[in-house]
Amino acid sequence: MTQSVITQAPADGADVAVAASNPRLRWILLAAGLVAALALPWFVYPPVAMDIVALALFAIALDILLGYTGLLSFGHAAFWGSSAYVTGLIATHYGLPFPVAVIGGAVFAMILALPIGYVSVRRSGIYFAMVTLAFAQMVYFIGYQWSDLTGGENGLQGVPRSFFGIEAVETDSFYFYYAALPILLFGMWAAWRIVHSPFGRVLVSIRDNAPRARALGYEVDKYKAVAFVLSAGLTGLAGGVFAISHGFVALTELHWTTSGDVVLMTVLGGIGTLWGGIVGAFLTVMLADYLASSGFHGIDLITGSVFVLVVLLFRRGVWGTVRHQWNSRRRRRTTSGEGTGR
Amino acid sequence: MSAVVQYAVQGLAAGSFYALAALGLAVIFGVLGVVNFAHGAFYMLGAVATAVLLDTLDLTLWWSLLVVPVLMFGFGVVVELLLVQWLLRLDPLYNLLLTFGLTLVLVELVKQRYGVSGLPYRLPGGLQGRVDLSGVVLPRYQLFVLLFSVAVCVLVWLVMTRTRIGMIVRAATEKPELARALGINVGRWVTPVFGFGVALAGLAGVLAAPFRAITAEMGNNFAIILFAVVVIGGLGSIVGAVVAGFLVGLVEAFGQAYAPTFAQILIFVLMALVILIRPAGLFGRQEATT
Amino acid sequence: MRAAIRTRALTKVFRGFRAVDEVDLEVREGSVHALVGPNGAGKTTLFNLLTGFLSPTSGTITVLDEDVTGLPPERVARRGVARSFQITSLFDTLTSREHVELALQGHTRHGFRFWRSERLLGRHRARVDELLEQVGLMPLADKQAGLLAYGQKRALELALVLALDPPVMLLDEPTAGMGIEDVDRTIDLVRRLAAGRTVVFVDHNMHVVGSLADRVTVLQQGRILAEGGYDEVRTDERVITAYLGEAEHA
Amino acid sequence: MESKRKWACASALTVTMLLSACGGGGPGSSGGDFTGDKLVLAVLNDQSGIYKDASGPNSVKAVKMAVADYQNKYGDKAVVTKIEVTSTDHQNKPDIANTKAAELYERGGADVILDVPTSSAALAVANQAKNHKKLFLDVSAATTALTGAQCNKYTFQWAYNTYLLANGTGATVTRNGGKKWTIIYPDYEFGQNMTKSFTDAVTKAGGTVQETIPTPFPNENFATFLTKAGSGNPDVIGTMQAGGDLINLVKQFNESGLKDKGVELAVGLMLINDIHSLGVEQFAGTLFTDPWYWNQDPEARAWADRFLAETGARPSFEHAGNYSAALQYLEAVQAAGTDDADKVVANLEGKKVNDVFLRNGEIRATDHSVVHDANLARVKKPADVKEDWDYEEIVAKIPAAEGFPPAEASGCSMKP
Repeated sequence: MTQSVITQAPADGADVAVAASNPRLRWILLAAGLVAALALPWFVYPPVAMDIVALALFAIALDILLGYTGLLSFGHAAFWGSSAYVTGLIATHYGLPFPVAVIGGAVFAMILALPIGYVSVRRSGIYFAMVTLAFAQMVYFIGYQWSDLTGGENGLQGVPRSFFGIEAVETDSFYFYYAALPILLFGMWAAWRIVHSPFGRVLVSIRDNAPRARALGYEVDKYKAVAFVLSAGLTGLAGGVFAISHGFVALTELHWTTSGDVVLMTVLGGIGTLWGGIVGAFLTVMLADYLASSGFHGIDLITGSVFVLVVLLFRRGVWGTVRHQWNSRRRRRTTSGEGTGR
Repeated sequence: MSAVVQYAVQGLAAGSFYALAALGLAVIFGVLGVVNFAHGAFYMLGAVATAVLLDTLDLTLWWSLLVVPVLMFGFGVVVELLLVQWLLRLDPLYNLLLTFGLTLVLVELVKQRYGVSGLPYRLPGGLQGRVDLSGVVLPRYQLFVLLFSVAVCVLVWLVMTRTRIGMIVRAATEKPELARALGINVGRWVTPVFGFGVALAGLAGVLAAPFRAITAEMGNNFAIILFAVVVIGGLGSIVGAVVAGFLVGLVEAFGQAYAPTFAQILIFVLMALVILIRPAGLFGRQEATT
Repeated sequence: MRAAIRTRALTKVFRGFRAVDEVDLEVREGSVHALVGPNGAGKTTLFNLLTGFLSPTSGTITVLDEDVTGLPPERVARRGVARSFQITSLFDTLTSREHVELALQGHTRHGFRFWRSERLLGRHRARVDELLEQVGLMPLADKQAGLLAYGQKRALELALVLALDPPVMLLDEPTAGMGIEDVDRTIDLVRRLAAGRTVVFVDHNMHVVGSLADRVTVLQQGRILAEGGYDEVRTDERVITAYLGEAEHA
Repeated sequence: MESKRKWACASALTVTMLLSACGGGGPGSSGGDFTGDKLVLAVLNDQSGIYKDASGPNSVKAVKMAVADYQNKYGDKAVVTKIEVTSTDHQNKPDIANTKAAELYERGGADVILDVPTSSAALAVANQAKNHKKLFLDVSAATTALTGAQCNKYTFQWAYNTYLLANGTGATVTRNGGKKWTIIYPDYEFGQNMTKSFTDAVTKAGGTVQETIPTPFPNENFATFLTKAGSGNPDVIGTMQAGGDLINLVKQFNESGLKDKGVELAVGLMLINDIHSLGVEQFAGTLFTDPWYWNQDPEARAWADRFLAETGARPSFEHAGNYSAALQYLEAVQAAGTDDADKVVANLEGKKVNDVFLRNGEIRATDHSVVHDANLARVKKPADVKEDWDYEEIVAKIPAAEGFPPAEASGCSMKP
């Protein structure tokens, strides 16, 4: 069994550090991203805009595992969905302001991730994918049957959007967007922080070569488990905001197709890029939104084909490809002697 | 007492589907290193093909048991040549993603072509009715499914142990380092083995046709349970896949009989326990430490 | 003098095949100890057992008088045993500098600091520079490991082992695939490093074994065939027979 | 206008975070009797997933038929000349249904949303209807919550609910001689509720429920459950399964030998499209509640002929329900002379209606449940089928008063 490393061959991997290599470019990108996030609800129906940003954080959280630790979780719907339910329950029963409820949901997702992560990280690669999928399915069944709490297939309806009595936010999804955006941006920042921390460095080393990391004294399973829990927490933040934004939670949030959707977003955008998650979420949500009133029925036909094509032909994903092109052009321009130093 | 025997036989019959399909999954994994997410979709296609062949060409179940696996073998070969083989040199997760996408496409295509309600299928006369085994009454077809799939598993086992091709496949599946050491070139067996695994999934689908709803989505839940089966059995093991298939069938049946609310969760609990106690699965080869 | 490594009846069976068979090995503290033997003699398996990458079927392992039998690799590493790998084993997307930083951090709990910037790792800068200088990789400090030449990768392997500053170093074929110049440089390097430590290494190159090893253990078919000083072992008849049988492959 | 105000507000917001300054703002009214001088009927349903056949695209056609009938009937006297019918696919995802409903009300100019299968989606849309003060006429979703705990002023449940399915089948079959029951149900909200209703109905009609057996969902293998159910020698096995699980169960029931022993199978929910796809052979003899059958009387048949000409298929009760809901909505608009939701609701409430779909229909004011007579049907044997889609034999009428729960019991309170 080869160690599972879902990255490019080494020669391609050369761009991983590059975004960091050009601080000015990074600031430009960040500024552009922020402007785009602020402007989004003017161009896109605000609840759809909210979906995009929430799912973008979901995809980014998944990428911490997939792109930076080399673990493909096919069961992240468990954390997204359970946080959505817990957030909804807190908001409904305690009437707390929604950010508090969202944090509660995220904490619950992390608690749930502890046992699942503990068991799952004992297997890597393909096994990990299958085991997480199976556990998520278990959580789904529990959600289905525990209808006293979850409302079963009716969903948890009428989740309030309480926000310190500020009516605009509570009733108008346009203003709600701006109230919820900071939570999601915080989540994205946290993901970036995690990836570019001493911890993130260890994760990358595990992705590249886990036995070697062990030989250096790193308890690989513990690192994987912590990454899993952190990823689940960020996923939970996104799921909680999603629940509040929609005002209800449905069982589909726990379903394995939700896990599949977010994997698609991450892969489509580009594994191991963070920015890719945003691009992937944007494209996927806009596609579903467009198809709803397009008269074309059979979204899975498109989704599935995109999956196959991306995996066969554009494994770098949209963002990864753009970055690769940019970097190889830049490399050609600059002399090779400088290397890719920072 | 007779109830227990009855549940056991029913469980084993339900396990037959898992065993056959998991066997295909295990062989594909062994030789190609690919976890075929589309295995559930291939199972579904087997059932759909059976129904369509009856409808259009009036092929009965007996013929379908022969024809459909051959068709599925051909389809598997096409899928391998067109899609899977391009990713074999890369991380196996890419093929998992590829076959996931393929699943979405196949399910949607069947939905578009044959509708969402499902397809009709009639059991051939000879297999209708029931048999009475000293107080334990069973549908004749259930017994047939059980005996037939055990026979197939035995046959596959004989092929694996008695023929040269079988030895090569088995060596590649269970002792890759040995296969390499012996200088066996597994390469040219890759495509037919994929086809063979797909054919087994299709065969499980044929057997399911008379007894289960033939819908585009019938393979989805099946595939997830199948994953639990191979994790329990140990992915690298052919025997493990079969034994775990029947075992999960039994767990399901007894769970349904005595703790229906937890029947489905039980399988995943079993999986978690196996991972905790024997990470490589009940029959799995202990991997070199990761 | 106490033993840096001691095994008692150490055995590893793979599906009936006894890769390591009742091995009693003793490596004296502060010595440079070579393991030699034909291919398939069990050298790498023994290495994997000593570092926790395999758990033994039976027998015990002690490192500096502490029982480490069955401990996972990271725990063995924390007991002060560092190893290099026969087949170059690096983190392809990290730079040389990042590799060494990672190795330096391995002893600490700082690896879990997900809320800090990775610039925190810059605190090791002086030591990193020193280590890279030692193995001659300073000019390539910011190059990704995946892009390094083969010999450079071997050098980085050594730098990693050094960074752990271990009492016991296990080097799996440190000179494999190197040109003569590199081999000599590596011999020098290992000799310098060996001061104050215990070194166990595997190598097929008898020149390397001869110039470095205080003691040599010859393995064949999982068993110890002979043990002693280099000259002693070299002239041992059983060893000669074993190697002659192997000669056509060598 | 609206968006300009938002632009200004939000720009201010991003700079100064003066959130509360920008609240309020009513719906932009154009001053006439009809917003935008037109009426928009939005069909929001599943055009691609498992509910596609029973409702889906053909429900849109049914609604268009209703619009045409309205225009033919009133001609020049129609209070509104421009009527649009839009179609949106919620892809069977409640999230999309929710967002699309809000968008349809806010930006699509929708005056009413129709259909919406899947209970979680329908409940979310009901909430949007309440918030936007626009109408929602549910046809395909069966949850009693829509007319119970989560009812609201702007939501009506037009065709059926789980209570009808359970009560109709349970009471009628018991009265016809099936006294001893065993119930197999999927262990989730819908199944649990229906089992409760079923048990009540059976007991009230003088029967007994010996055993209720929960099953996982989804589930392929019912052999064990059927063995258990058969061990009590019941007269009737009632099942609440639906879709693929129902087919699994029926196939395995047929093989289990229970049928030969004279055990009847009574199903909560079955759709004619399922029978059509799978053939009558599998289901022959099965009892179930059908809120409306295309061949139940000449009037229904006449409309079904038109529908056949339009779509190439016979209508399910959901298609007819959508037609009826659209038609009665248009009638109410005609009577009110405006698309103002409150006035239309006032007109609908308490109305007694008879049309192609509704027999002895009443749009109850108390809980907005539209009650009407329904049928207990039995699937015909293959030999008795005389034409395409001729699958059902009506065993008994289920009077509205018996099929639907009494209004007092609904637990609905319209007060916001």
